[in-house]
Amino acid sequence: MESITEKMKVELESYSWNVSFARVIVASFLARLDPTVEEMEDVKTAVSEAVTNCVIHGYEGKGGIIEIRCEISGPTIRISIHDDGVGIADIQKAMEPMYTGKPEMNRSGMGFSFMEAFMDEVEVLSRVGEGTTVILRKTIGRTREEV
Amino acid sequence: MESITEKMKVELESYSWNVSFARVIVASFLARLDPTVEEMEDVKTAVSEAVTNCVIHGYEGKGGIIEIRCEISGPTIRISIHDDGVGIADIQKAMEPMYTGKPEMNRSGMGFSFMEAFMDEVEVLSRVGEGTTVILRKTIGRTREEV
Amino acid sequence: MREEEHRNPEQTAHYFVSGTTLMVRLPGEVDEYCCKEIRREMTEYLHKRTIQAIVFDFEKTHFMDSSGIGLLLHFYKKWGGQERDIFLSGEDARMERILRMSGIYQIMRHMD
Amino acid sequence: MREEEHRNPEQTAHYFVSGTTLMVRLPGEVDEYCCKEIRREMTEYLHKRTIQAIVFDFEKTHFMDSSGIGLLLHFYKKWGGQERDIFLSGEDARMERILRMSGIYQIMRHMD
Ligand SMILES: Nc1ncnc2c1ncn2[C@@H]1O[C@H](COP(=O)(O)OP(=O)(O)O)[C@@H](O)[C@H]1O
Ligand SMILES: Nc1ncnc2c1ncn2[C@@H]1O[C@H](COP(=O)(O)OP(=O)(O)O)[C@@H](O)[C@H]1O
Repeated sequence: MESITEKMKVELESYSWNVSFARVIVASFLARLDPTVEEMEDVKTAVSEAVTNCVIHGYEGKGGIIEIRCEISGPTIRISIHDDGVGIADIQKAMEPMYTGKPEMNRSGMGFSFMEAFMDEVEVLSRVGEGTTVILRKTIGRTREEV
Repeated sequence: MESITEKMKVELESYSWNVSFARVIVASFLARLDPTVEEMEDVKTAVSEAVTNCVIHGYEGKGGIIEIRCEISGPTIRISIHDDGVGIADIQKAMEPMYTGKPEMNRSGMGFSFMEAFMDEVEVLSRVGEGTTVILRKTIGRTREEV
Repeated sequence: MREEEHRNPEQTAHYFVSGTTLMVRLPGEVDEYCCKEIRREMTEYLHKRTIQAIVFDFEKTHFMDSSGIGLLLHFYKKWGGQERDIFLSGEDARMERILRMSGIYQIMRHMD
Repeated sequence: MREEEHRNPEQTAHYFVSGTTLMVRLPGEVDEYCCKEIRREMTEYLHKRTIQAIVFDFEKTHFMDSSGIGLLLHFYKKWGGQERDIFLSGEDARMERILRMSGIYQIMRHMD
């Protein structure tokens, strides 16, 4: 099988109304892998979580640029979502189900749990004061072959 | 009236199947100005022309990165579409209706005419061997007020 | 840019009051952007009217991320209990999966 | 990536041969990507079958850029003339505007 790689990058401003825009862009890029409706929704949900986190936690509503990179290699999409915001001090704790650093913002603390439920892999790189990168991976077409 | 500015940037690979992807992205960004269906189609057509030109003429089918920047200021969208391709020696001639540098590719030579017909302003910056930038501008809502 | 300018039919909720029940028809896509708005609008209704039950209606909803869960939990904590009920209705398979994953059915009931 | 892998229903044409007429139902979105494909497929039909008329049908088409004009001109130049006719059908207002702007109606007729 030939190894296929395609990529794209987009930079958005950190506004909460750009989260739906980010979903549209990634979904429209992913379409070339011909995902099922469920796979498409899974990816959209995970992207929504990660981009919302950049807006709310990374930039704390103050504005900044969110960079989204997508790469398709064979049947796998890799999406990295990056902010130059405040960063995460304790990544392990941040990823615990129900943990939120912003209860006053009505956050459920389930963002990372959703990303992990809907993607095959979630990787978080962060440094306090420098920003955060979330890397999401999912192989498309698996459910059709394996189930 | 308060002056509103929003922007975004996207980098795509120079494949002809990314032209429809570029249309989706710009259309989805433009949606926030609440354009009419016709205004939306006008912008999509112009973007399609400029991005296709990067693929066919700028990179001559050889691959490269196409950069699309969009900026909304008040009711006006400014879209710049850039390639680092071969460039244009004679911009005035290139913009003449029916002129094409690639008749063997079945090009109609109407790309720039379409951009000019559908946008308020078309600006072309280019240098041979360095690449081309096309800047498109359109004010949304004009037809509703003026006609 | 003022947020109102972006109001998108896919992200706008609708409210129906019948007796002491507030029905909230959630939008097509529920995310942080519209949850902020819905929180504000619902709080207004709950202040102005005597409401004993809230129904979150998912009839139109095909997308929701964890911000929607945050919205439900907010009203459960701030308003629920003391003979006040919160119900869910109209969930499709995807919404059901998300609500189940989040443990929401342990605190709110589905209503036919 | 091989182009075939991207074949999108919005960008795929359909062909119908009836007698000596080839009808090409153009896709929803006509741009350079699908024009390349359509050019190849049509050329095959024109080689294999005895065709005296081509009908480009825009019934399904809601978007077309100047690549579509290039496609029409290509078959007009390479195949048209000598008792061979090319017709257009099913254009909506947008397509009509684009075809008119391009002068296509001076060389091809609309067919009801
Ligand atoms: N991009 C980010 N920048 C800074 N902190 C973040 C970022 N993403 C997540 N976090 C931290 O991780 C916590 C948990 O995130 P998450 O599981 O998505 O829940 P929630 O967003 O509901 O708080 C956040 O509350 C925040 O403290
Ligand atoms: N991005 C570009 N890079 C290099 N040359 C270009 C570019 N865009 C346009 N041109 C030149 O301008 C000519 C006219 O462009 P256009 O009006 O779009 O017609 P067409 O694409 O059908 O040839 C092209 O044939 C090409 O020679």
